[in-house]
Amino acid sequence: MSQQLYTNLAIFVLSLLVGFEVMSKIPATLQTPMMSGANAIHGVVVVGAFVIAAEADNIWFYLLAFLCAFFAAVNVSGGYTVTDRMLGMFTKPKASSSNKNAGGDKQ
Amino acid sequence: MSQQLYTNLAIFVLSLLVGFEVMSKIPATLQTPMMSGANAIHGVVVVGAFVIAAEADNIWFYLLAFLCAFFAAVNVSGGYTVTDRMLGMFTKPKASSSNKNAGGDKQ
Amino acid sequence: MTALQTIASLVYLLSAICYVIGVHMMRSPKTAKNGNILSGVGMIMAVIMIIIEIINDGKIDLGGWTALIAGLVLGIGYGVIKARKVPMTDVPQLVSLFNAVGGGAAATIGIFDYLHVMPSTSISLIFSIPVVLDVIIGGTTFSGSLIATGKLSGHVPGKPITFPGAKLCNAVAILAMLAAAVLVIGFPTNWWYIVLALGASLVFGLLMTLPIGGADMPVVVSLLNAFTGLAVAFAGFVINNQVLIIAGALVGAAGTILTLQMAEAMNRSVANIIAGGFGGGDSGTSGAAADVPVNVTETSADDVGLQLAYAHNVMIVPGYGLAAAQAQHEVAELAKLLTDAGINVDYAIHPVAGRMPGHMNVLLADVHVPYEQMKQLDEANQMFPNTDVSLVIGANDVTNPLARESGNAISGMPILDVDKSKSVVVIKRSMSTGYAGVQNPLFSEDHTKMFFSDAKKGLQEIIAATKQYLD
Amino acid sequence: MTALQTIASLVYLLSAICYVIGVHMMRSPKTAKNGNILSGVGMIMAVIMIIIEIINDGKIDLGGWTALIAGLVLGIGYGVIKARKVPMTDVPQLVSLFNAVGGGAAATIGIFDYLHVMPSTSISLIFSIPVVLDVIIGGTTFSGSLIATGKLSGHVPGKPITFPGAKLCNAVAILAMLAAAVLVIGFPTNWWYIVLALGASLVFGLLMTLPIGGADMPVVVSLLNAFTGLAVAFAGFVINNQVLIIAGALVGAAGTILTLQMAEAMNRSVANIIAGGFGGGDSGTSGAAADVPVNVTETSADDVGLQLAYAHNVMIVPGYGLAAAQAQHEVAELAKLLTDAGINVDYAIHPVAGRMPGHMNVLLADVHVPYEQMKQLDEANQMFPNTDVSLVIGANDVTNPLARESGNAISGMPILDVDKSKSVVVIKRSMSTGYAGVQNPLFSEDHTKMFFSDAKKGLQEIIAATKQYLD
Ligand SMILES: NC(=O)c1ccc[n+]([C@@H]2O[C@H](COP(=O)([O-])OP(=O)(O)OC[C@H]3O[C@@H](n4cnc5c(N)ncnc54)[C@H](OP(=O)(O)O)[C@@H]3O)[C@@H](O)[C@H]2O)c1
Ligand SMILES: NC(=O)c1ccc[n+]([C@@H]2O[C@H](COP(=O)([O-])OP(=O)(O)OC[C@H]3O[C@@H](n4cnc5c(N)ncnc54)[C@H](OP(=O)(O)O)[C@@H]3O)[C@@H](O)[C@H]2O)c1
Repeated sequence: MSQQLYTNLAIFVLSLLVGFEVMSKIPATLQTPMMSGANAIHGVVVVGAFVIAAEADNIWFYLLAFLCAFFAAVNVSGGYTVTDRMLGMFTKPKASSSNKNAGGDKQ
Repeated sequence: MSQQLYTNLAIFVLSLLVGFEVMSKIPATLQTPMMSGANAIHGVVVVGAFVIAAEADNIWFYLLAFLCAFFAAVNVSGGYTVTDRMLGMFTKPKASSSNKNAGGDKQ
Repeated sequence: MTALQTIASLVYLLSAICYVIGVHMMRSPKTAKNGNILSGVGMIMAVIMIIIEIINDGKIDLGGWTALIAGLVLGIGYGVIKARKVPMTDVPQLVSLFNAVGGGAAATIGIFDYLHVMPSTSISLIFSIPVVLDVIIGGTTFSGSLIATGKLSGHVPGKPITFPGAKLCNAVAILAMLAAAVLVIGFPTNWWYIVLALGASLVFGLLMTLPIGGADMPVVVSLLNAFTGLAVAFAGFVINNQVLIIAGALVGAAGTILTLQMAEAMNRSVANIIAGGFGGGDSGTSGAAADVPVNVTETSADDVGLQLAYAHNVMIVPGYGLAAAQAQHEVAELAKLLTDAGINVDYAIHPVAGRMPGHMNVLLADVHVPYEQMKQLDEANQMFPNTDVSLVIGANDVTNPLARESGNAISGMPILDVDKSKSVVVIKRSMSTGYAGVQNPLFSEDHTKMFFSDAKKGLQEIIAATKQYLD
Repeated sequence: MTALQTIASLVYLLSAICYVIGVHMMRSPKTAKNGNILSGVGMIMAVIMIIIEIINDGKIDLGGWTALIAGLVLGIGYGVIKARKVPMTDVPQLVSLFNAVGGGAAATIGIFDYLHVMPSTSISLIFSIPVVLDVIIGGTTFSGSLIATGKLSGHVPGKPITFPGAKLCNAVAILAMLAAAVLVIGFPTNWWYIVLALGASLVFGLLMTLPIGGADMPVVVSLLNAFTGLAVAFAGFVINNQVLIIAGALVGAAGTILTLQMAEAMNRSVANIIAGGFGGGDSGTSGAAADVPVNVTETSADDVGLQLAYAHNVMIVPGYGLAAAQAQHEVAELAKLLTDAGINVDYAIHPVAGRMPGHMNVLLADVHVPYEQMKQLDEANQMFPNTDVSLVIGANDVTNPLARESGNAISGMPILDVDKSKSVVVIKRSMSTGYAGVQNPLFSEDHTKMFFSDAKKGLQEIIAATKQYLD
């Protein structure tokens, strides 16, 4: 085994452990935002899109690189945006915001 | 930076993260056994004692290796033994054990 | 490693730390938003670093730049617009869509590198194994997630789709996938095999997701989220990039645990769900027949209005039916009417009311229900004994006292003690059961009255009636 | 990497996984014992692997074997005997001793490798930085932990030891340590500097621990535990062994968090403790003067016996004084006496009663108090209103109703609601305060009677009296 493969394997295993541990006992109401937040993080695949785009050297590879970049960009940009929006709903609304909607105004 | 140093650094950082995460919300009654359990784990330094003993080549180094082996052996053997004993007290006592002590027998 | 490689490695490590701390912060409502921002900062760092790396490398050509930039611009545009416009309750299908593209991107990386690097270098397991794992996990996630998105958004029927021989097809797909994987690893120079692996995994993803009912989808989406993470991690092995490995493994593991917790919160097992589950489907589809004849007292909008107008403490108990009827505005309107008249109104929010965790919080926050009025399970249960009228709107399982007994599908699930309030009004369309398919004895209790109606329509009538009595 | 190196790396990784899962399992009482065993299995794997490695390497000579085996045999003998014989309540000092030797071993590795490898290889920061960190952290832990052991076991006075100019000495020690560190890194060929670094760190560890009161020691021990972990991790960098790095970092981080939680459980801050803290010292030393004059009702062994004999429900509330007086056997005897007479006896266990977390559980389990009788905080608090007699033995802070008010040293600490029981008897020697140095208004309440006595002696008298009334 090369030193490099060992590095990759070790960090893979340790990251799995971090992932298992960080997720213990999430309150049910935060499970959906948490899922969305994790979803945004795997948008890191966009880094891979850069890597393959740099290696592409014919039309088929350009196409694959385009596809990868498009997919990854949707994931990462949409993922963070929607998570941020959703988490906004879980914080206490400020007294300032105007209520266009029907009822339930601040008391 | 060598690949090796990077490996070491990456696993150091990730292990720190694992450590931080694994320890969230320990009930107070388990804090002492947990401390003791963690204490046993750093007895892994005994592996280092083997490594330096293998490299020792004069009387001073033998002495250092001896010292290191002794220290590390105390840590690792004592650490696991005492943790095990203590955790034994946190599990429901089996109905079998005889009560030499004064009172508080099973009802 | 060169100086730049060193810097890059450290930056990637730092960005990985940002993800971990970010996720950690998302565990509590107070720090959650900042946690997501921190994770985003990590992401930006990683992207800037890779840009510097490829520019410094100088290998990328015009075609590469064009493909890259075109893909990114279109992708970001599409992603951001989708994410901005989506109604909050449609988040699961959006997450599922992002899982699909994430898995697709990971699979694309595997295929690209396989086709690009493979012929030129000596064939090694160290390369072919991660490629195969990347491609089959990525492919499964891609098609599976698209089906899940479709089911959740209604483009694909939500009910479990099965057909004769479905099991056989499934087995064939799995075998084909495994066979293709072995072939790629065994004969890495024949690129047909990787195409076969991809094809088989796409079919498998499809077949895996189709038989699962729409209501179970949030759990499946969470599971596919974990899959995507793993696919990304293997893509990281393929291109030897540590940030992909760390972040991917993190999501893979975290997503798995999250999936288990979600399933547990709704008293299901993941294995059960994947195997097709018990009731399956939406409550509308599954819980059709009320198999136990029950004596219930019906009521009218007028009666309910009267009851509410003369109550001191009202507790609103929203459930899936409220979301299904899109009646959140009406609820808020009714609540405002009552609070303006000096009546105390609160909402009892069950963590798994609705069809995704936190569904009701999101729904009500969206129509600006004051935070203070939303009572979580424990708090609400303390308030029921002092509640004059509990208004149950399209909720069923989360109020079912049978959960306190053993031997049924919801045994042991914590519930809202609606039955302990002084009187109960239930708005739903019929006597059919909810998600779990269990009859609810609350409905036939003496102090419970049923108002059979669509939630939106029923609430509008109640609002009108209440206004009358408050004037 | 050679084949053996590959196998070794994988085995070390596997053993690291065992530690993590082991620690995870130790988070719940049910799986804790198996968790420790799993972690031990990981340790054994690592040791077997290193033995194979050094034998395969063939470099070790007879002197090396002798030193190694002699050290191991003596160390294991000493460690196991100590660990087997220690009374359970003396665990903190034992852990502290193990911290000392662990830190010592780590520092020895740093010094060894420095002296051994340094002259022959080119000098690099990558080597000298971890060596220095290893040596100064290991050295600090070594001397600091020995002092902590001494304080906890009474060989060193438990009260904060300060002297004029202590602050100055401390500053000098820190500066010397840092200077030595810089010198080692700057002039790595001069081996005097590493000796200086070691010496300065030993002095620093001493000065850091001496001014801390004995009662705060469990927190300090936990902190030094984390330090040892870090020292071991840096030793791993020095000898390039990943299992040391992973396990060390794990303990370093986990120990830090644990320390914070311990301090929080007893309403202290770690910074406060390290800085010398408020009351400091044992309750016996610190809480000498009762500054508020209070009217208390005294009682006698005879009266208490009568009260107990005619009670239905008795709750025993043990505290630090019980441990200090070693009166656990007497408590169990009294409880048996009462239960045999048909009286319900339970124990109310506060998580931080005593001087280490879980102290009372350990103490009572040691004398075979039935598990069912030990009620934890919440459960006990539900029982107090139905309790006829609460017998508070050497407990003070954990029963102090002032914790419910703000502005004092124990504000906000959850307490046992002893004051809610029908009558209270408190056994302690005087009116002096407990660990936190706060007067306890419970003692002057109408339904509270004080029995001033050493816990052991007092209980013996009460047992005698009770027997009389039960006959
Ligand atoms: N939150 C989550 O993450 C999640 C995810 C998946 C599953 N689940 C499960 O879903 C259930 C949630 O409980 P719940 O009480 O919220 O819902 P429920 O038990 O599924 O009941 C919903 C009720 O709403 C009624 N309804 C449907 N459409 C309506 C409409 N347009 N107007 C008025 N009523 C309507 C239905 O009765 P009619 O047909 O008679 O109107 C149904 O009985 C739990 O069993 C939970 O485990 C939750
Ligand atoms: N558990 C932990 O991990 C830990 C660690 C460090 C600190 N602490 C702190 O320690 C305190 C524990 O509360 P606690 O109620 O158990 O103890 P405490 O508040 O310290 O009070 C102990 C009482 O026992 C009495 N006592 C001492 N020796 C005695 C003897 N031989 N016979 C009879 N009575 C004796 C003392 O009063 P007299 O002198 O009048 O007899 C003293 O007031 C908390 O403040 C906690 O935060 C806990």
